[in-house]
Amino acid sequence: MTSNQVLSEVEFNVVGKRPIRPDGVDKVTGRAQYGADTNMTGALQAKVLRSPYPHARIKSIDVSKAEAFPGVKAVITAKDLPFAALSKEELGDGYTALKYASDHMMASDKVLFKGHPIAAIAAVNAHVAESAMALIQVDYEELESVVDVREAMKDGAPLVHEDLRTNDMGQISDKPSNIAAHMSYSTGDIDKGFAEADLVMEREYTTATVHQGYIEPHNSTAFWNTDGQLNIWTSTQGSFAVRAAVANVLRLPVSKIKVTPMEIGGGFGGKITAYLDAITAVLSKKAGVPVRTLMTRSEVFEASGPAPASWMRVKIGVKNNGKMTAVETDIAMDAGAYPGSPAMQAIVCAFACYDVTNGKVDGYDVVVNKPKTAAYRAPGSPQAAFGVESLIDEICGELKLDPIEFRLLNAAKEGTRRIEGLVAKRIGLVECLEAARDHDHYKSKLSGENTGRGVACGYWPNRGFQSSVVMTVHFDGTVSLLMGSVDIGGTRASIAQQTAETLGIAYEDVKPTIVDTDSIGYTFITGGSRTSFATGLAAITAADDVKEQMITRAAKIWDTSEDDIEYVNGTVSHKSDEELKFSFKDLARQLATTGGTISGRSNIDPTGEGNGYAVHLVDLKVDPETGKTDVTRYTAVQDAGKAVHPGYVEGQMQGGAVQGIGWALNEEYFFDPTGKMLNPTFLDYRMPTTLDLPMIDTVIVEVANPGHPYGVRGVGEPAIVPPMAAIGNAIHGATGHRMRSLPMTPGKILEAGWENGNSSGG
Amino acid sequence: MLQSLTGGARQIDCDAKNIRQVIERLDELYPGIRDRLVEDGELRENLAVAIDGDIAIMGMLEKVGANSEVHFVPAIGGGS
Amino acid sequence: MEPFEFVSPSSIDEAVKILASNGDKVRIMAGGTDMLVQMRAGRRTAPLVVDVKGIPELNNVSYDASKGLTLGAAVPCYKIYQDKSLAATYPGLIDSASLIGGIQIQGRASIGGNICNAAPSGDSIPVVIALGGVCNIAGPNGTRQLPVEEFCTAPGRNALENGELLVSVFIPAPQAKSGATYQRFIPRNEMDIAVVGVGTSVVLDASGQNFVSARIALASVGPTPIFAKAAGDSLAGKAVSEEAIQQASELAMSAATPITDMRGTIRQRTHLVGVFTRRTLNNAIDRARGG
Amino acid sequence: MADVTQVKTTINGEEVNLLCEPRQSLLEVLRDVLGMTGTKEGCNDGNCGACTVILDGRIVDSCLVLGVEAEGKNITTIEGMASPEGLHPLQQSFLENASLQCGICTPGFLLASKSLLDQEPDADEGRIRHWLAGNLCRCTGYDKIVRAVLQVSKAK
Repeated sequence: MTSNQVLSEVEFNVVGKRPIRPDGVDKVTGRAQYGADTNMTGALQAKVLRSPYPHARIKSIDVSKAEAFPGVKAVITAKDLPFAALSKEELGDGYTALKYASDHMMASDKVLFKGHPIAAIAAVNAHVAESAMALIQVDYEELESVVDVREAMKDGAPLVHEDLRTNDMGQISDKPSNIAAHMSYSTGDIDKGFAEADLVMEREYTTATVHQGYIEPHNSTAFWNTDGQLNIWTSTQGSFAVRAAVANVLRLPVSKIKVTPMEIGGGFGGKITAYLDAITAVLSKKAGVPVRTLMTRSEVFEASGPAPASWMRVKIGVKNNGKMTAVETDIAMDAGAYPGSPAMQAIVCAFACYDVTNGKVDGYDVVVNKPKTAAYRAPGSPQAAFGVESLIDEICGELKLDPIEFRLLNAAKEGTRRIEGLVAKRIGLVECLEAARDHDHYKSKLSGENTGRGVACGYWPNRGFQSSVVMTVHFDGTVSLLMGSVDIGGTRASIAQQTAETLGIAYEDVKPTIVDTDSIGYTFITGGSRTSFATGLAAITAADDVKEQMITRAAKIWDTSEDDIEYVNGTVSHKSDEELKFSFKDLARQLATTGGTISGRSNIDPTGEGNGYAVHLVDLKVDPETGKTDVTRYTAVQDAGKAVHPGYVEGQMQGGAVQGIGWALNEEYFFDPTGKMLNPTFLDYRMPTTLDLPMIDTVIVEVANPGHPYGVRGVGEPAIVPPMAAIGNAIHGATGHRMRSLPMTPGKILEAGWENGNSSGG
Repeated sequence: MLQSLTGGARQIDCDAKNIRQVIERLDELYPGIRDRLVEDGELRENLAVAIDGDIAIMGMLEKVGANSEVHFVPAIGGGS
Repeated sequence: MEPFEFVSPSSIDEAVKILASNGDKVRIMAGGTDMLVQMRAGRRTAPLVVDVKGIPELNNVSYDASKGLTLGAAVPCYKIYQDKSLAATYPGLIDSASLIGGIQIQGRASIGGNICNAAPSGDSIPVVIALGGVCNIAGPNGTRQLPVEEFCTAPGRNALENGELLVSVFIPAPQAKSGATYQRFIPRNEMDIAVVGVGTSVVLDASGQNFVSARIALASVGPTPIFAKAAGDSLAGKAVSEEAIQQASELAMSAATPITDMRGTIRQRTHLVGVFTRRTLNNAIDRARGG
Repeated sequence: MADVTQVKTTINGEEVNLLCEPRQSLLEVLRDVLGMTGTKEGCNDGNCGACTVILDGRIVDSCLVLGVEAEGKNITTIEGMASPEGLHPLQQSFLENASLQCGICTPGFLLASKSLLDQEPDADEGRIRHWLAGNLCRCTGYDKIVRAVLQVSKAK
């Protein structure tokens, strides 16, 4: 049926194996405690009143009736946040940043998107809070809204923020604009490059607003104690990110806030922003008891952080043999209500698969009256790849070139300087392309009518950032591993494996625990495809610390110098006396009577992350009468550097591919002309179901990352980059229509047929 | 990316021991560039500096070798 | 959700009394799969919810080969498609019952509830219309019958008067050489609302080469499910042919009065009515011929 | 406060007497009244299957069942799937096949899969995909979930 192939050169004892995850039993028996599962004595339930308008001025809010409603214990508005009491003079240059952060959590003067929080109510239960919400009277002055990213860029467009000015690489424009930032990189001479080309093609592409679609809604439980300590329990990708966001908005020192990360039911970048925590905390302070706030699914769609809609123009020049001579793109990304779209990531990723001599990329970060966008798996890169990889396919068709050979001819490799200026280290794009070319999928003949095959590749730089790990050796030889990285999909397993590998002990003897922000050093989010790499490195470093201390202890026991002792594969032995030897467990047993236990620690901020590349192949069939696409075969190839737990690496590749399939075919926010989302349910926001998919074949390519002892690269993100273009290219193969707008719905495919002169069929 | 200030020059040679000095040299050559790179004495939030291809974690204090290649690049976060 | 009282009557009389004395304040609940969603979203409110699943007649499935099928209004979908004899006799009904929601929804949702919910997109309604279904309604003044095509009056509104209750749907026994089919177009393969749905039934002559009669009904292309009578009638007496089917599909298209919304455009929906009228007719013909 | 009703039901083989408001769903009753938080809320409108429980032998979305409807019924939740002797074969298979990433959808998938194999022990891939279409998973792309169920199914 399908194959899972791992191309590995190095064998390890634990790394590369497929053990059962440490948190597995709790998660298959319903015992794992997610954010919504908190059950504090006396806890209240809260609901958030949200704006029905995408853009309006708040003239007045009257909460008196809600406060008087039986069962209501606290009601807050933006007036209860510290920002309300701080003046522009006091805040100085930080005024705007705090205003945006505070207003995003609860609007003070204007609502900027439908779903924007206005007030919150804590009551004895959620039904009572909901009933009381209807009693809050808000007087709005509706304002003209702007929804489309290109409309928002025009002179005269309604301004989302009256005072926002364009930041053009550090230079601030003199008049207000919805364009929050313009960024630009270039290399070589594009005019010369295009002049040298035998073929120059230029196209425009658009993508719709989409959502990460994690199944667990946002949640927060907070208890602000009378001693001033604030405790927060929440589902987040980064407990320290929540702490920082809450500290900022509530003007608290971080030491006053302890964030305990609960199990998290999916994130994909969407659970980095702290939407509920600060307001839940303020409700708790007012009510004097713990408060829990849960979002509904429609609140998740309307008021969390979807991924941006985008517009892009791509221009590529090539020689007749396919060699690229010049590339150019403009990408405008919709940031939602506040600046911060991944336009920068988009332009950096756009041509990162290719060795570009002459290139220019420009990005625009644009605010509109939609929820503030957030990261979504390789933020910015999928939109950019849809354009670039689609146009490359069109060029290959024009020049009758094999799409994989074209990419091999132009592929980035070690030493390639990217447009933003960095030079690639050892990367695995070529190996991925070769694996795809040599795969049975690509070699098999495509059969049947209305079928098509598509290829595309994708890039994500991956990142390092800070991670902290502490591990303690118990007297029975097991190791407790404490970390600050939350586990979204196998983090405990992957870090425990790297620990066990380094210590030379059994995987089962490592017990990982994810701890709160008081119990471990600063740890950046689980995101950016960094965790197996950076927290893995932290675990390796801490394990090395343990090893050194174990050697010291053995030296003490044997009354010899540490230089005489070596630690190999979990055995501590005297280099010159074969009699003197401890297994890890034996030495652990001796710790109790030779000075006590040993703890290893590490706090690191590593560089050396390895860039991630993916190549996807898809076969599909389009029903010409309905325009409906059925994906019939899918192969995802990706360089993992070294797959720590191949099962979860395959899972990342498959999950990313399927999110991409959804993005390609059916997922989109429908907005009315004013910016109200029309489909905030899983019924009409159509994520793929089991029945919409084949098995997803995976090929893990392992080109070791020189920046990690086991060669690990991030794997979470590259897999969502290629699917949209791969599917679009295959749809072209099946129908002859070039789809340049996501999603490529049945309706759009039918329309493309009608535009190309097919009769409506009657 | 800052060629409007450097008169189009993309590559500039200068003597410096750390990033702070690199920026000072640049600002001497191209007045105004410091404000575009630095805010409150630190690199701007959306900016990272790469030395010989590695993102530098010490920011302004990061040491620079005699033949180092220094790049001002976007700071990129991530998703999943 | 606002608080409500919940009653679970055990007889039709009891239910009718409760309904009659509470007027607008009451909502009838069978499987609850639409109603609870609507109440939670604030689209419907009611201080009193009447659960009719405890009434024997509403849970009854009885088939009489000479008369037909009486399907209690609260019978969940899975009971319909798990009944092997029903599956053989009414494959068109099974088409509908097995594609409403997913397996979880089919454990609760009923054909009767689907009809009473009166959504333009109700997946069970077109094929029940095509099969000549009749609603058996009980009320303060006794019982009455109403063809299913007359039951839905507007989006979310039905012909039930104050105090009335849908007890069952009667579907006549299939004639010899007859077949029925329901198909819909959705962008995914499950868990979607029909962009277009078409239910058709055909009766062929003994040779299986000619139409005796046909009925065609449409979902999601008007304010209510539409009985495209002219389209079905156009086939009566004609030889089974591509032309006849094409002509019927064009008549079905002209019976459709779709709107453009996020789920589809007027042109797309009209086009799909044609496509699915042809597809369902061909499938119904195959079934009639015993294929 | 709204009036409460007494409900007598059976959950995971144990008879339970509880009090709830008519407007509370079975999901709310399980989680908020009984503290059984293994049943998850993903959408609260019957479109994701995270709250799947088995009610009198059929899977249902517990968000679309009222707590008061549980009167006299027999309910199985994820808390009742493993026995003191060990995990259900499907639970074991999900672990071995890395079929969960975040795990929020897992209880619903396990109960849906159990109900399928209880009724159709030899369900094949097509049947599994059809049966599980009412359960959304956003992490895995379903491949490893379908494989885990296939491994336990007698279909080979």
